[in-house]
Formats: sequence, C-alpha cells, structure tokens
Amino acid sequence: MKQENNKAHKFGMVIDLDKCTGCGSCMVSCMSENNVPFKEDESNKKDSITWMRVYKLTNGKSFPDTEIVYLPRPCQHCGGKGDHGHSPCISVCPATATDYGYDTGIVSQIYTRCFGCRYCMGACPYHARYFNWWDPKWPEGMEKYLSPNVSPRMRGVVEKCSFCYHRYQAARDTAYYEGRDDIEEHEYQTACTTACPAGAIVFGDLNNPFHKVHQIVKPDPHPDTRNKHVIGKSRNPKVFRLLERLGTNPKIYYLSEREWVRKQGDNYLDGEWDEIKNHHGSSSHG
Amino acid sequence: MFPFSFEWIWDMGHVVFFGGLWYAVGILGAGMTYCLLKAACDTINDSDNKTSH
Amino acid sequence: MDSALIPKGAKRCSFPKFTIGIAIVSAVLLWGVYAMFLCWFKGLNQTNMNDYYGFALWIWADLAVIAVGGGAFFTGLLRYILKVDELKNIINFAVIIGFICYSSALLILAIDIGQPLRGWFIFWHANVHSMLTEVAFCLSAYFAVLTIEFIPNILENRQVNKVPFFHHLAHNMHGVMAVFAATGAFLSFFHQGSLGGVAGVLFGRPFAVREGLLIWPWTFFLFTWSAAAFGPCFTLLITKITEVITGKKLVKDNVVYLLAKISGWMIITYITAKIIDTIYWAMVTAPSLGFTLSHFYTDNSFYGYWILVTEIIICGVVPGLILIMKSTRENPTLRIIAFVLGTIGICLNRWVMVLQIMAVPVMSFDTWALYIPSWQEVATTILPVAYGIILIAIAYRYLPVFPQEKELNR
Amino acid sequence: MKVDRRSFLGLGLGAVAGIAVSPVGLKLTDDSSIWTQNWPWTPVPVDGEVTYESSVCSLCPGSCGISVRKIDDRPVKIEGLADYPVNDGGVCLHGIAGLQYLYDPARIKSPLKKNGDKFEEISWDDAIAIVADKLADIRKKGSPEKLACIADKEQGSVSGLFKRLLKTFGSPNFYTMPSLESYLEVTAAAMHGEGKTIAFDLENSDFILSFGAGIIEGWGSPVNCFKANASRKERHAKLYQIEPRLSNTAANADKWIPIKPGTQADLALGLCAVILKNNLFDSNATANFKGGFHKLAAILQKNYALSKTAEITGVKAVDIEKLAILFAKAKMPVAVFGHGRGDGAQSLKELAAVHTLNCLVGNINKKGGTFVLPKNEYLEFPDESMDSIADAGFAKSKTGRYVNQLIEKVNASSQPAIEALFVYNTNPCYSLHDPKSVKQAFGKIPFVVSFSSFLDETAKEADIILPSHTFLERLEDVPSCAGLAKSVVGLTKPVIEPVFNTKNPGDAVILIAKALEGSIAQSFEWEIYDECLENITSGIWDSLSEDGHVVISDGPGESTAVNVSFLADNPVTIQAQGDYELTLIPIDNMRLINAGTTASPFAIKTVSDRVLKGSDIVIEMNPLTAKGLKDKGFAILTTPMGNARVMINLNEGMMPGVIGMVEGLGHTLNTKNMSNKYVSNKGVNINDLIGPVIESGSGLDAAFGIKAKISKA
Repeated sequence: MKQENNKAHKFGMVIDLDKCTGCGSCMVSCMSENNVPFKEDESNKKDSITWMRVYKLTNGKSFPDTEIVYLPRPCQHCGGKGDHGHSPCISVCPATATDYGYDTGIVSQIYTRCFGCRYCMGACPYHARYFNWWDPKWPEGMEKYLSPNVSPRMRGVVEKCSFCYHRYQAARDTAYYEGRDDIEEHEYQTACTTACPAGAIVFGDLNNPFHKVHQIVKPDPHPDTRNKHVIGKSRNPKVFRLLERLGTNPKIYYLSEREWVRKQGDNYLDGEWDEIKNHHGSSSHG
Repeated sequence: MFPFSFEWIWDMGHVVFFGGLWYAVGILGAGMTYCLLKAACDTINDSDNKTSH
Repeated sequence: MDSALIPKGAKRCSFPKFTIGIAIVSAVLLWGVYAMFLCWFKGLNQTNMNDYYGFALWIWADLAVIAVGGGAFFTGLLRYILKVDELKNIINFAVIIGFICYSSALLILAIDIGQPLRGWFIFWHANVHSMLTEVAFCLSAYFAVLTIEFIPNILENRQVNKVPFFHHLAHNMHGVMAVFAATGAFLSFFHQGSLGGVAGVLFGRPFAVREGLLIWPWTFFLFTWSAAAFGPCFTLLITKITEVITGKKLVKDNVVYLLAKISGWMIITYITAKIIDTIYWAMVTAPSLGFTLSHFYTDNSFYGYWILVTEIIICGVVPGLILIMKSTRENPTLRIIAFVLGTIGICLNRWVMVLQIMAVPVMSFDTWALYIPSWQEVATTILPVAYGIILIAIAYRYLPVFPQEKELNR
Repeated sequence: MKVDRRSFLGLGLGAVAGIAVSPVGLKLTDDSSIWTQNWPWTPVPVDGEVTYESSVCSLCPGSCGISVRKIDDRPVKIEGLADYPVNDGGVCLHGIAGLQYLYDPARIKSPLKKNGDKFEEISWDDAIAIVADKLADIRKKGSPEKLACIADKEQGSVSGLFKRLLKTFGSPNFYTMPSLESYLEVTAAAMHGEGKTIAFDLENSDFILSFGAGIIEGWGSPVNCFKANASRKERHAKLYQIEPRLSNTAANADKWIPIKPGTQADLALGLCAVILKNNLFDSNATANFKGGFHKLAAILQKNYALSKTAEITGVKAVDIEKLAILFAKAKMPVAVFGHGRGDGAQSLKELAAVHTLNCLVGNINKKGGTFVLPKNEYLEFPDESMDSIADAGFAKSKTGRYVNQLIEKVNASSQPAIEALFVYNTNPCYSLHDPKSVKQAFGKIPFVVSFSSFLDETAKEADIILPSHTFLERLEDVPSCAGLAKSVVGLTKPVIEPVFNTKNPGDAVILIAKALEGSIAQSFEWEIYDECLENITSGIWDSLSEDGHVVISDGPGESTAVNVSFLADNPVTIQAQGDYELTLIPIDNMRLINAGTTASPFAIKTVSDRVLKGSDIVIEMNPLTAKGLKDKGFAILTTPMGNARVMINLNEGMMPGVIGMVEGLGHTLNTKNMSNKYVSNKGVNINDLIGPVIESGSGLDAAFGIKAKISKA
C-alpha cells in the first residue's frame, strides 16, 4: 500500500502543559480505546499499564512558592539519532517486534511477535513501555466492551502507545474508498487528543505546514548546531522535548510559558541551562 | 534468519551478520560431519582388520 | 557398585556417600525447578521485576555465568591455537565449567522471557541491529562448540570408550579440536562483546551508553576482554574448590601459576582500559548528555560510589596485582584471595551494567527504582549452581577430567 | 529377528534421530507459538458494524453530551459529543469509563429483598407488591407523611415522579442531597428570592476570583469549566485561587492565595469592606440592595477592617487590599464559591459573602458575571388528584429542613419518625458526614427502598432494592445545572438493551403508584415512563428527541434585587469541631468521585500513588507539620469522630497546620456474593472522620473540615 507522490507523514503531538489540568481523561480514553486491562491493585505505578501516563512535576520550592504542573507522557515515538528511525527501542528489539513506520513516523509494537525479553523497556528512558506481567482479565461480562480494533494482549509481551494506529488505518481506508490520496488533519486524531477536555493536546503531521502541530512546533529540519543527532528541534522558544539531548528525537513536544517547567524537560549541568534556554533550532542562530 | 522470512533485507547488516554466523555454523557442521564419518570408517576398518587377521 | 564406570586407577568416595551428597544438592535443584515451573505456568508476575526493573537478577546471573564461563574459550584459545601445551591439564575442566555456565545461561534466558514458547523468534525474526540477536546466535553456536569440546571427554569414560565407534570419534574430534576451538573463540569474542554491547548501545540510558568503534561501543571490547581475564580466575577457583572437596591435588602448581599469570596480566590490562573508559564516560560522555557522575551515585539509599571503588580497585586492580607478581601469585592464600576478588569483580561489573542501569532515573522528574528479588527469582538463580555442582561431581567421578590426577595421587 | 541389546540401542537411537530430523519438531514448535498467540483465556473482541449513538452522560450534574461507539449492539467506547452546548466534544475520565459501570461486578442484577443479613433475588412483581403493601399500611395508619424520599437532585422528570408520588401519597418529605446546585438555590433564595438559581459565566469573565472552587477539579459542569479555564490563555483572563492547599486549580491559576481553612467567608467580607471603603462598588447595583445594606456596611467596617481580616485569614493586609482593587476594577469579574467540587459542606455565610462581592461590583446578569436565573422549569406535569389523606399529609411540615435534620430527627425519636424511605440515585450512608449515624437512622426506619444500580453502602441498608438501569440503558431528561451559564436540557438515551433485570426508576415509581390504586394511581396515568417523559416535556419534546438537547436560555436574565439581610445580622463564622492543633480538610480529586458513586476501575487506576497506595490512603501535610513523621511513613490520624491509619505525603503545597485527605475513597462495595475489588476497600472515607456542624439560621451542614491530630503509627 504505497502512498504515491506523497511525502512521508511524521505524526506528532504538542501538549500545552499550561492547559493540562491533570484530570486523567487522556489516560482513561487511551485505556478504553486500546483495551488496556486493569487489576485489583494499580497503585504500584511501576507495574501498572498506562500507555499514557500523567506525571506530576514540582518546582521544588517550599510553601507558599510551590508550583506544580502535570506532564502527560505517551510513547514518544522517537526517530532515534538523526531521526533515521533507529529509536532506542527499535534498534534493540531482537525479534523485530517493534518497528518504525517510515511513512508515519510511528513506532509500532507487534504483540504476537514479541517474546517478552523486555530489552526495549530497558532501552526506553521514558518508561513508555509496559510489560504484561499478568494475564489480562476482565470481570465477568465486562469483556463485552472490548473494541475489536485493538487486540487484547496476552501475558508476557510488551505493549505501548501506538498513536492509535488503528484510527490512522480507518482514516486511510475511508480516504481510499472516497478516492482521496490522503487524509485530512481531523480524520486522524488519537483517543487522548480527542478526549482532552482542556484541549491541551494537539496532534497532526509535523511535516505538514498546514497542520496546527507544525505551526506551533515549527520543527527545525536541520540538525541542532550543538548536537548533530538532534533533528526537528522546535523553533518556538516555549516548546521543548523530553531528554532531547540524548538524541532520541521524540515526536512529542511540550509547550509551557514557565521556565522551570521547560528546564525539567532535560538534564543540565550547572550553568548550562542559562546558555541553552535561549537556543531554539539551528537556523535562528545561524 | 533466512532470506525467505519477510523481514529479511539484502543489506550490509544482514550479509555481514548472517554471513559470519552461517560460516561459523558451517565449520562446526562440517567438522562434526567429518569426525563422525571418519569414526565410522575407522570402526569399519577396525573390524575388517580383525576378521582378516 | 559403580566401580566399572570410574576411571582406572582413580580413587573415588563410596557410592552411598556420593548418592547422599547428590541427593542433598538435588533437593536444592528441585526447589529451583519448582520455581522455574511456577514462572513458566503462572508468568513473570512470580518475580519482583517491574516495568522499571525489566532486567533483574536473572539477567545479571546470565551475564555473570557467561563472563566466568569465559575461562573455557580463553583457555581453549591458549591451548589449541596458541599452543600453550601445559594447559591441556586443565582444559577439560575449563570446558566442563564453560558447558555448565552456558547451559545455565540458556536455561535462565528461557525462564526470563515472557513467552518461552516463542523464544525461537529471536532467531527466526532476527533483527541484526540488536545486540541481543548477536548474543542469542553466538551464544547458541558457542554452546554447540562447548558441547563438541565436552563430548570427547565423555567418550573417554571407561565403559563408553570400549565402544570402537566412540573411541574413534573421541580420537578424531581431538584431532580437529583446533578448528572447533578457533570457531569457538570467534563466536565467544562476538557474544561476550555483544553482551557488553547490550548495555553500551542504550543511548537512552546515560549510565550505560558508551562511544565506540563503528557499531561497537567500548563496552563490547571491555566485556570480551574482561571475560578472558577473569574467566580463568573462576576456572582456577573452582579447581581449587574441587581439590578441597575431593581432598586431592588435581592440577600441578606450574599449570596453575601459568594460567594465573596470564589471567593477572589480562586483568591488569583490562582494568587499565576500564579505568580509562570510566574516566572518559564520567568526564565526557555523560556530561555531554547533561549528567554529572554524582547523579548516578547519590540521592538514593543503595547505589553509591562504593560500587565503583569495589569493582575497579578492590576487585580489579588488587587481584590483578597479586597475580602478576610472582611472590604473591605463588602464595596460596593470596592467590585464592585474588581468584575470589576477581570473580566478585567480574560479577559486580555485570551487575552494574544490568541492574544499576535500570535503577538510575533519566527524566529529571523520575525517581530511582529499587528492587529486591522474589524467592522464585532466587531459587531459579540457585538452580544452575546446584546443577553445576551435580554435573561437576558426576563428571569428576566418572570421567578422566584431570590428566595429572593419577600422577599426583599415587 | 532376535532383538539384542545392540540392535535395540541402534533402533532407539535411529528413532530419535529420525524424529529429530523429521518435521515433527518444527511443527510442534511452530504450533506451540501459534497457541501462545491465541490463548483461549485471552478474549478476542468480536468485530461488526460500527455505529455511533449520541446521548447524555448523567454520572454527575455536568450533563455532557456523549457519543457512544458501538460494534453491532455492543457499546465499546464513550467519547465526547462534538458541538454539544455543554462540553463541545470534551469529556471527563468518568464519562469515558462509563461502560465499566454497565458491567460493574457490584451491579444489582434483579430486585432484591433483605432476609436477615442476606439479600434474596425476587421478581419485579413481588417487589412492587411488597412495596405497595407496606405503603398502603402506612397510609392506612393515617400517617402518610412518614414516607420520605432522598434523591440526588430536585430537577428532572424522575425526581419529579418521586415528588409526585410523595405528594399524592400525602408526604412533604422529599429531600435532596447537598450539591452545588442546592447551594446555588439556597444562595439565590436568601439573596434574590425563591425559585431562582445562580450561574457563573466563567467563559466570558476576565477575572475569576475563586474561593476554593475546584474549577478544574470537578466543580460545576466539569468539562465546561475545563474549557473555560483552558481558554483563559487566549482570552488573557485571570484566575485567582483562594484555598489552603495548592490544588490543581491553584497550580493552574495565575495566583494562588493560601488562606487559613474555614475563613473564606471572612476574606470575602474583608474584600467587600475594602471595596466599600474605597468606593469601588457599582452604585447602580447597590441601589438594588435591601435588607440592611447600611447595617452590613457598618458591620464590615467594624469587624472586617484590613488588619482584622488579615489576622483571621492569614492573608497579608496589603494583598487583600490589592486583590479587592484588582477584582473591583476588572471589566468582567466574577467571584465563585464552593470548595473543591462545590457539593461538600458549606455555610450560607460564605455563600452569601462571596456572592455579595458579585453584587457589589454589579456583575449580576451581565456577560462574564453571575446570572440569576429562574429555576430550569421545563416539565409540565398534569395536576395531581389528591384524596383527603394526601391533602392532610402533604400539608404537614417536613420532618427536617434538610437531610441532616431528617437523620437527626429519626435518630432522636423513640417512635419511628419515618416509616418508609425511598433512596434514589444517591448514597447518604457514604457521602454524608458521620455515615455511622446515617446508617443508624436507616436502621431505625422500618422500611427502606433503594433504587440503586449498585450494591453500595446505602443499598446494603435497604430492605428492598428496585435496581435501576444505568444511564446507558435508559431514557431520561437531563437538565444541566451546577452553575452552568446556559440552561440546557439533554436527553439520555438507551444505547444498549438492559444488561440485567433492572428498570428505569421512572417505571418503578409508576408501577408502585399504580399498585397503590385510588387517587395515587390516577395521578400516574402513563403506561410507561417513556410515555410520561414525552407527555410532560411536550413543549420541547420534538427538538429534545430530535437534537438530543434543547437550549432553554443562554444569556443573562433581568436585573434583580439583592437581599443582604442574612449577612447584615452578622452571622458567626463556623468553627471546626474539636480542639486538636491541626485541621483536616477534604481534597477533591478529579480522578475520584466524592458523591455516592464509586469511581470506575479505570479511574481508580489513574489515581496517583501519592493519594492511594495499596489499600492505604495517603494524606498530605506540609513538612513543617510533620514533626518527625516521614514521607511514605504511616501515622494515625485522630479527629473527634474517630481515627484512621494513613500514609504520609509531605507536600510543600499544603499550608502548615493543615492536613488534606482525599474524598471518594474507602468504599465498601462488597458482600458475600458480589464484590468490586477493583474499587472497593481502598483507603478511608473521610466522612467517617468528620461530623456535621449545623449553621444556625441556614440549617446547612457547614463543617468545612475538622480539628485533628496525627501521631506515629
């Protein structure tokens, strides 16, 4: 199914952390959309499957100067160093169970291929990957609400956010039946995006200048002058990515007016932040 | 693993990796085959020698 | 009772005594087997691993046994390729230890994966970019080599050797052993290395990631080198333990001194490289990603600088120095201390390169992950030890493992 | 042929070798992996035709439009309904998880009758007959007013039917649980006259001054508020949040003003004082003031001088002054009351004080301000036929003013003050303060009928349970309330055939009425509820059924008089019960539900481990308050009402001296046969630790918290 004469998509997201209320709609929408199981005790967050997880960040100051912000973290759909598609997880999976969609930029996960070595989880600094330690079980009758679009996973495999890939497929199918070459921005939106009551999540094609996500992020197509592995750094001074310096090239961007929030997006040596904070994209700084 | 499995690509990575691997496995296989055949021949020769004596 | 099977002229303990010993160890083995079946049938929820700590005790045990099992390939390399002839007196035992280590490693892997029945996908759907794929292939192939190296020794059993075919087979296999050993060394180089690569390529984990040569991070070479360096330490340590238990001298001192000396020089060169690597990583690699060395060793209740000091100085430099100096090397107590420290050092290194990686937070707002293994994990990790003891006991009892035994125990 | 050892060995080895090289091994290996990919115990969802059905969520008063995705006749996903006037596509986590309620393990599958301490399944006919017989007895005894009903809300046709049943039966004892809507009505009644309610035009206001209202934590119509809050950024509108804790709303606000718990009313009055003193009020608006404006002004100047207010509230005098000026000078300021979700305890003093700010700056019935609207009356019930018993009974005064007083009366009297009680869509045995006394009262009522869908704390106390359809299985009108600036009536529609042997509660009421015969039956001439609904909404039914909703009004009403007599009487500020050193306050968390319903398994899954860890509730306190207690350590929290084992979360966002505990945990939805282990027996119900404190004059339970102490576990 080749898309003729079509530039490859690069689906991505920008999340406005000033709008995010930490309400959890995105998490539940994701669980419901993707048949994520639940178990009796989900309070051990280190074995609780949440493709979308909302972190609570604090500025670390004491009362009454404390501030908090919520940071939703789906799979970052990394492009890897130089954005060549070798994300930290894909490059390590021994059985090609996770793969990079060069036409979409989406990092896929093939549950029936995965044999549960968990190397990808070790490779992912975002903890976006989850292992099925248990057989998924639904209370009697509740399996009736499961969606056929996403197969429930069996015990012993790794799962993660797929950017609701089935929604992309459905949108593409519709476009195909209607004789269109490509899908519209609104036709393919992830479950978390549509659910967010604050409208904090914007999803679309980072390669498409008409898409809102591109307009907010203004991704720099050139490598960062400070780190050749980094491609697509935002030219918007309020936008950042998580752990950008590692060269993972995530497709999730975050937006915040607050400097302390942006600073927590990455790790900096003493004094580095003051130099780096004003550096946005390569072309703006020659 | 084999060129007919669908994720196989004829690229440098596959050629070098599986080239090296099959080469090593080949040597082991050939070596063992040689030893087994030679041992079988030696055994037959032994018994021939015994009967002819 | 089983005297017909015991090598001619060798003295062994009585069969009932032997049986009782085996039975005791077997009980431990069965405990491990029970835990293993629990993991297979109920899944990995039997462990205390979690999504942060996806690599845990088992993978450490796996890397550790492969590292200490490195004595087999390195001794084999010295004996068959570099023709260090004295080592023929210890090569059988090195091979058996290697065989135990590698079979254990494969078994642990089969328990560790979430879908053991699909484990073969690692071969079938191989991703050649993954270090783990390289590990799986080379590990399996090298295990075949070890089996091949072990077979002649089995065929030399008094009764088996009476069968002409087996007699000839053993003889022929000895004849081409150099070819096998060379292949084994080649495979070992890659799987020891790729195990190091497993950690070094994790560019999302600043604690693990290393720069390197072409596709191979420095850890690739460090792992191969350290396995070659510390593997013989472990072989000699087990030999010593066997000697103590059997109450017999089994290998002549000159053989031990030689191997210990080689091991010592390997350790010293390795640890020098390791120190350079650590300094470069701490001063250049990690800071370029925004991390200071202190990030990895402070702000948590367990992982501290003591690990670095123990691994590199106490269990690296110290045993290396003991083994390269004639006076200390030939001092029995110091030599044993060096073997023990060396074995601990290599195991600690593997532990750091697996478990500490998982523990260190990377996102600035993330937290340290600490983990304590469940009894099922402990039992399945002890399982190979019990299995190893049993196999060594049986091999020692029925096979001519130590060529010098008769001479030394006349 | 003689089989000797050697040939036997050979044969054996040959066989092994043969099998090894044959495809059997490969086939088995392959088969086993295929088996793991299709484990029979991992469900495979059936595929089918995809359709979408619109409906309205009635899990909370928010009343959001939802779109239900179905595969054939199975609903598989709930999403927000685009262009719906309340939520325009947005949806909260509880609504999304709505399908989990459908198949909830604690759902009641058929009518139940209590026998000893067990429930037995009975038929609908038997259940209705038992209820009707019992009611007929009460009527025969000549005390029809001893039938009472507690419902979640006043509005809507089902509550209307309950009220109608009580009236025609002869009882005035219809009660609703405290909710934001009830407080809006109480405030409107006190200040603008009966039959009115108040709405806040948050989405147009440029300065929202919130006295602890959890604008993004479930206050009002949650999704609507989320959207109004999110649009602040583009509109350059400000939000100032006044409360003792750095809530999510406070964190998201432009400014957080920490305040001593329970002193919001004083701050509001202090602000009024500054506005009056500096002549910053709208004199056109104050012309409408009656009931002692000058008296109030005098009291304010006397009791709420800057320094005094500062001392009471803990907010700096200079900040109070600045805030008052900022508020008064804003173009479209609005002051909002209601701690957290706004359905917890409240004093009329605080409600009135905050609303007086609105009145002073003249934002009543202006865009971006507060709207004083007539109550949403779109239902046209035909006149009841009342017999003499009904007339006599209905004319009597209510047993208590609010639910709290009802419970108190029942507990106080030796004879049954209430003979029979209906409980609909609410869970007083969980959500009122001191649930133990509520349960005690329930025990004293001879006959309790629950209409719950779930075997919750209150249903467990019932004698008969007539289980209701969930909102996904029934038709019902859903009027928006809860301070929404638009009056919208939505229509909840069945999106699936009833999963269990349950009924629309409206149908259950009609059946009971018919079984009671006489004038009562005559007042319920409809065959079924659906017919009733169409009949009583006839004015709007066409658009309601076609569009799924009707917007009744979406703008400000006319100007209105302001009665300040309550405040002019200088009411005292409610003090927290007890004399321990610390104050325990409830925390409203969007991911939990503090009304009677339990949060879904999905929602519970999203709850932070700094709120709930295993089955332990985690309380928040400032490190300064901790005094040796460690983060993640355990402690015993004691209040005058009882104590609980709690885990500690040292939180810099908490005012020193204050302890915060989340609402909505500690449910016990487990009996022998049914249990919902995913949501039940987790943490502590904070209501167990707080007792009601009744405000004199208003009669409201105004306990904003309680004094507490904490000690090492």
